[in-house]
Amino acid sequence: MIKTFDVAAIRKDFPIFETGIAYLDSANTSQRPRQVTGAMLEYFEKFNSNIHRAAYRIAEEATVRYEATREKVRELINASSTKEVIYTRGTTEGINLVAYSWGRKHVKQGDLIVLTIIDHHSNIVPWQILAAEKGATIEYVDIDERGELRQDQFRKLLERSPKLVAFGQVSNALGTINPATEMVAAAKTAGATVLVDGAQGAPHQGVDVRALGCDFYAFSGHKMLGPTGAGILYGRRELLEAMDPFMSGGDMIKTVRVEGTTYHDLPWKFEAGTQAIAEVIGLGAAVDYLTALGMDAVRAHEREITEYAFEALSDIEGLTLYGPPPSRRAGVISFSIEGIHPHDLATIADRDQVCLRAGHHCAMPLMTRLGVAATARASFYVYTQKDEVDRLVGSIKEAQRIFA
Amino acid sequence: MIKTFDVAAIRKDFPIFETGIAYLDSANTSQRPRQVTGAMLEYFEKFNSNIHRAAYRIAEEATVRYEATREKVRELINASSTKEVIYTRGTTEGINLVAYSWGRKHVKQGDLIVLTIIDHHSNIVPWQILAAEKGATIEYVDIDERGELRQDQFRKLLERSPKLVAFGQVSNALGTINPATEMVAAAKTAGATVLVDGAQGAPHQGVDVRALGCDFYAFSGHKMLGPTGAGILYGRRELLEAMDPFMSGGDMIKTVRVEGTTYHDLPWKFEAGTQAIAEVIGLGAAVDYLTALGMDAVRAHEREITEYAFEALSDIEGLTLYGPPPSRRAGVISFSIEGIHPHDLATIADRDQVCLRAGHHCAMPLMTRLGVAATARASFYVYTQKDEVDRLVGSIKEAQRIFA
Amino acid sequence: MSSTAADDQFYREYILDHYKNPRNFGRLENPDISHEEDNPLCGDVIGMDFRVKDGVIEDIRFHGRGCAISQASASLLTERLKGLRLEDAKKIGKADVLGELGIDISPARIKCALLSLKVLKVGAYGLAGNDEDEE
Amino acid sequence: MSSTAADDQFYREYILDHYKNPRNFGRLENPDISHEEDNPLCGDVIGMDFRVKDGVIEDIRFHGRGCAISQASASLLTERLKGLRLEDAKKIGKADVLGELGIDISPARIKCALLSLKVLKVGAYGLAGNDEDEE
Ligand SMILES: Cc1ncc(COP(=O)(O)O)c(C=O)c1O
Ligand SMILES: Cc1ncc(COP(=O)(O)O)c(C=O)c1O
Repeated sequence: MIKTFDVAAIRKDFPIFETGIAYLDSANTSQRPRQVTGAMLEYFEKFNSNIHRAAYRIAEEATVRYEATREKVRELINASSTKEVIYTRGTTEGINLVAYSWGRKHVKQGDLIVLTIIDHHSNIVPWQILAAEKGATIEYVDIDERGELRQDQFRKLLERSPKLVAFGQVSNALGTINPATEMVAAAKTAGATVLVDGAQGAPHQGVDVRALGCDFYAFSGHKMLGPTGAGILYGRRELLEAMDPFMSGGDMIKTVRVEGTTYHDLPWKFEAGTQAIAEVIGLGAAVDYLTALGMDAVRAHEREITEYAFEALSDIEGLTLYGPPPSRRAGVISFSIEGIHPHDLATIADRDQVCLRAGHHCAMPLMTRLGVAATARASFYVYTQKDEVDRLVGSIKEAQRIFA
Repeated sequence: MIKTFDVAAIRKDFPIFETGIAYLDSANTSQRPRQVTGAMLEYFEKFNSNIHRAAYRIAEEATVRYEATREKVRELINASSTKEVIYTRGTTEGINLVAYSWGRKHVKQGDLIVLTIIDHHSNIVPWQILAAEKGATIEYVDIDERGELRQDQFRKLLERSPKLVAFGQVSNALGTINPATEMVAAAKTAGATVLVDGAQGAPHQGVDVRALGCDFYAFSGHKMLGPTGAGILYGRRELLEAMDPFMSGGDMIKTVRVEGTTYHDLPWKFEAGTQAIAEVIGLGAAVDYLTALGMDAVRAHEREITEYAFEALSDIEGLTLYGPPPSRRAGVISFSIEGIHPHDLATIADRDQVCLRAGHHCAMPLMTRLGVAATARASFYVYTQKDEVDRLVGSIKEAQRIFA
Repeated sequence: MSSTAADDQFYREYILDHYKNPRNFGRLENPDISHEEDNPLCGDVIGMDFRVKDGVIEDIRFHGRGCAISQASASLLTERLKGLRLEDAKKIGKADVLGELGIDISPARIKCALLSLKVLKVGAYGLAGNDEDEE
Repeated sequence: MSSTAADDQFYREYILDHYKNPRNFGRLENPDISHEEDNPLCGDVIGMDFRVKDGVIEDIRFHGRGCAISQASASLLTERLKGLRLEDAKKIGKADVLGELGIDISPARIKCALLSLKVLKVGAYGLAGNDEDEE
C-alpha cells in the first residue's frame, strides 16, 4: 500500500497559501515550504561564507551542508556516486552543459540527433544550435492523436543510428508520461548517447537513473519545492570524466599556471566560480521534504487530483482537453475553451485568485503541431487540493458567462 | 564632504554577527543584511511564481520586482540602458559568457589576448581555453615590487594590437586598485575589446561603466551584500546585439520552429531558462542598501579600516605585507608570518572566531610570481569595525606564541 | 465571480463586441504595406495590410489570432487608421491605444494591448522591433 | 587566546616539533620512486623519494612546503615507512595517519593531514589520484 499524506497539514508549511491563492501552475515553478526557506535563512544567518576553500568553522559548516545536498540527490535518483551529481542553475543549464561539453566534442557533420515534437524549448534550442554549428541533422518524433509519442516512428529513426537521443520524461505541456525506460533502452541499443530531460519527472515520481539507463538526466530544483537558482545534472561518470569543462574559473581547477591549467576532479570540474550555495542548501531541504513524503505518495496524490480535475473539466461544454487519459499523464492538464482565448481565461481566473498558465508553455513546436497558438494549463503538486480545482471550474464558467 | 555611516547601526542589520564572529573574509563573499534575505522571503511567501510568462498577478509582481533590479543595477553602474544589464550567476559566468559568445566568434588564430599576472582564475582560465581552441596567444602583464601592474609593459603589449584585454579592476589577492580608466582608454586606442573584472570593484566603490569605457564589466552579487546565485554582466549594446546567445532554451527565444528559431531581444537573449528569481530580487535589495549608504561612504569606510589594519599589522614582527600602500589599495590585506603557515594561522584565528582566509585566493599565477604557495588575507566591508582587526592582531600574536 | 458581462470592469461590452465582430478583419490584395508581429510570450500573431495612396491610408485590414485584448485593440486601431495620413499615424502612441481601450491593463497584458501598435510602427514606418518600447 | 603552546589541543608539542624539525626531509639521489601531489585548495605541495630494495623501503625523504599539519603528518609517515615492506605500506590508511597525528582534525584541514598519504598511495602503488578517497 502506498503511503498517503495529509494535504491540509502540508499546506501549513507553505505560507503563501495564506494569501488565498489557488496555485495551479506548479509545472512552471513550485511553491517552497518553510523548511526550504528556513534552511537558506539558517545559512545566511548562522554560517554564511564561501565553500571549499574553508579555513574556518562557519565555512566548513557551509561546505558540509552544501555537499550534503549532493548525497541527498544521489540517493533520490539512485546515482552510483556523488561525482555524477553536478549542480547547475536548472534544467536549461544542465542541457546546455551537455550540448557544449559533450556535444561539441562528439557530434559531427552528418550526425543525426533525435528529439521529440513535445519537447520543451530548453531541450530543443541547444541542439538546434549545436546541429547548425556541426552540420548535424535533427529529426523530431511526432505524436499521435492522444498526444503520445509515435513509438513506431521513434524506432524507425533509431535505425539511422543517431548520435544523440534527447527527450523529456514527462511533457510539461501535455502531461504525457513517456515510456522513458523502453525508449532509453532502444536508443542505447542503437548506439546513441541519451539525455533525458527530467524537469517534469524527478519532482513528481521516483526516479532511478541507473534503472532508466540514460547517460544524462537534467532537472530543476525550483520545480520540486527548492529555491530558484539551483538544479541538477546527472551524468554517467565515464562520460563526465571524458568531457572538457563547460565554464571555467575559480574552484574548478587544480593548478593554474601561465603555461596552462589542470582541472579539478568530478563533480567540481563542472562547477566554476562561486556556486549558488544557499540555493543548493535549500534544495537539500526540498529533497528531504519530498523524501519524507515519499515519491510514490507524491505521485499517488497527483494522480488523484489529476483524475478529479480531468473529470471536472470534461464536464464543461466547449472545453477541449489535450493529451492522454489521466492514467497516462502527470499532474498537468492543457485545455482550451471555444471562443475564449487562454489569456482571457487566465485573466478572469486571476480575478478569483486562481493562478493558471496560458501560453505556449515553451513548447512552440508542439503548439504548431496541434494547430493552436496557446492553451490554458493547470498543473498540480503535493499541496494541491480539490477545492482549488473547483475554483478553477468556477472561473471557467464565469469566463463563459462573460464571453457568451 | 563624504557622507559617513554608523557601523554599529549597520551591524544590527546582519544577524550573523550575533554569533560573535569577526568576519574578515568579505572579498571571498560578503554577509547579507536582513533587507536582502527579507526581500527574498517576501518573494517566497507572497508572490512566488515564475516570471515573464505571467498570466496572473503574483507572477506580474514577481516580474516587476525581478526587472526592477535591472534598473537599480543600471543606475549603480551608469549603463546606458537596462538592455546592457544581463543577469548571471556571478563574475565567473559573466566572463565565460563573453568567452563563449564573443570570444569564439572574434578571436582567431595568432590573435593576442592580454591578461595580468594578478588576475583571478575566473579571468584567466576561460581565456586559456579559448586561446588553446583558437590558436591565440596570451601575454600576462607583470607586477612591480609594490604589487602594481607594470604599465610600461602593458603599453608595450598594446603595441602588438591585442584582440582582447581583460583585467581586474581591483586585485582580490593584493587589494591593488588598478588604474582601470587609463588602462581601458589605452587598450581601446590600441583597438582591443576590453573586459574589466569588477568582482572587487563594484561592491566597494562607485563605478561608471561609461566613464570607464570598457566593453564588458562583470561582477557578483554575493560579494556586495546580495545572495549567492546572482551576478551581473554589463556589455555595450552594440557588442551584445552582434553576439550569439550563450545558453539557449526557454525564455530567450521569440519563436521556436522545427525549421529554426529566432532569439529574444536584449537582455533576455542571454537569459535562458528559469532564472535565479529570488536571488535577483535579493540583489536588488542589496543595491538599494549600498545606494542608501552611498558608494563614496562605503569606500571611505573601507579605507579607514584598511589604514587602521595596515598600521596594526605593520607593527607585528615577522609579518610580511604584500601589495601597495593603503592609499592605493582596496579593503584587502594579504600577509604572511615567518615560520607560520597561513593555514595554521587561520586555524588558530578560527578558534577565536576570527574568520580569515588562507590560500592562493584563486590567483595561483600571482602566488607563483610572489614565490609563495599561499598567504593569509583579511578583507573588509561596510560592516567591518576596528575591534575585529584588533581581534585578528590578537590571534596572530597567539599563533606566534604557539609557534615560537 | 460576482461580475456579469454587462458590468465587467475589464471585459466591457465594446471590447467583447470588437473581439467577436472585429472591424476591418481579413486581408487586402496587393497591399502597399504588409507586416506581422508576434507576441513572443504567448505566440499570438497580428498582421496588417495597408493600401496607401498619396500618403493616406486608404484601406486597411488586420488578421491573426489573439486574445480579446489584442483583437479589440487591433480592431479599434484599424478604425482609427483608416483614412488617416501615414504621417499622422506616426503620432499614435501607447497612451492613445491604451486610452482608446479604456480599461486598466495589467503589466502581463500590456503586450497584448500594444501588439497591433507594434505592427503599425515596425511595418508602416520601419522602427526597429526591439526598441525601448518593449517591456 | 587562553591556550599556551604546552597545553594546546591542536598544535601539540610533538606536532610543532615535527614541523620545525621534520624527519627525513630532503631529496634522495636516483630514487626508485619519486612522486609529488598538491593540495588544490591551498597550493601546498608534498613530494616523496623512495629507495626500494627487495620490496622494502630502504630509504625515504620528503620535500615540499606546507602547514604544520601536512608537514608533521609527512614527517610522521616517513618515520613509519622507513624499513617497511612496500606491501605493508599499502595497508596504511587514513585512520592510521589521523590516529598517529593524535589530534582532532576539522574537515577543512583533513586534506592537509592526508596529503602525504596521497603521495604514498598515488606514487608508490599507483592508485588514481581522483578516487573516492578525496573529499
Ligand atoms: C577578482 C575576482 N574575479 C572573479 C571572481 C569570481 O567571482 P565568482 O566566484 O562570484 O564567480 C572573484 C571572486 O572570488 C574575484 O575576486
Ligand atoms: C520539460 C521541461 N524541460 C525543461 C524546462 C526548463 O527548466 P528551467 O527553466 O528550470 O531551466 C522545463 C521548465 O519549464 C520543463 O518543463
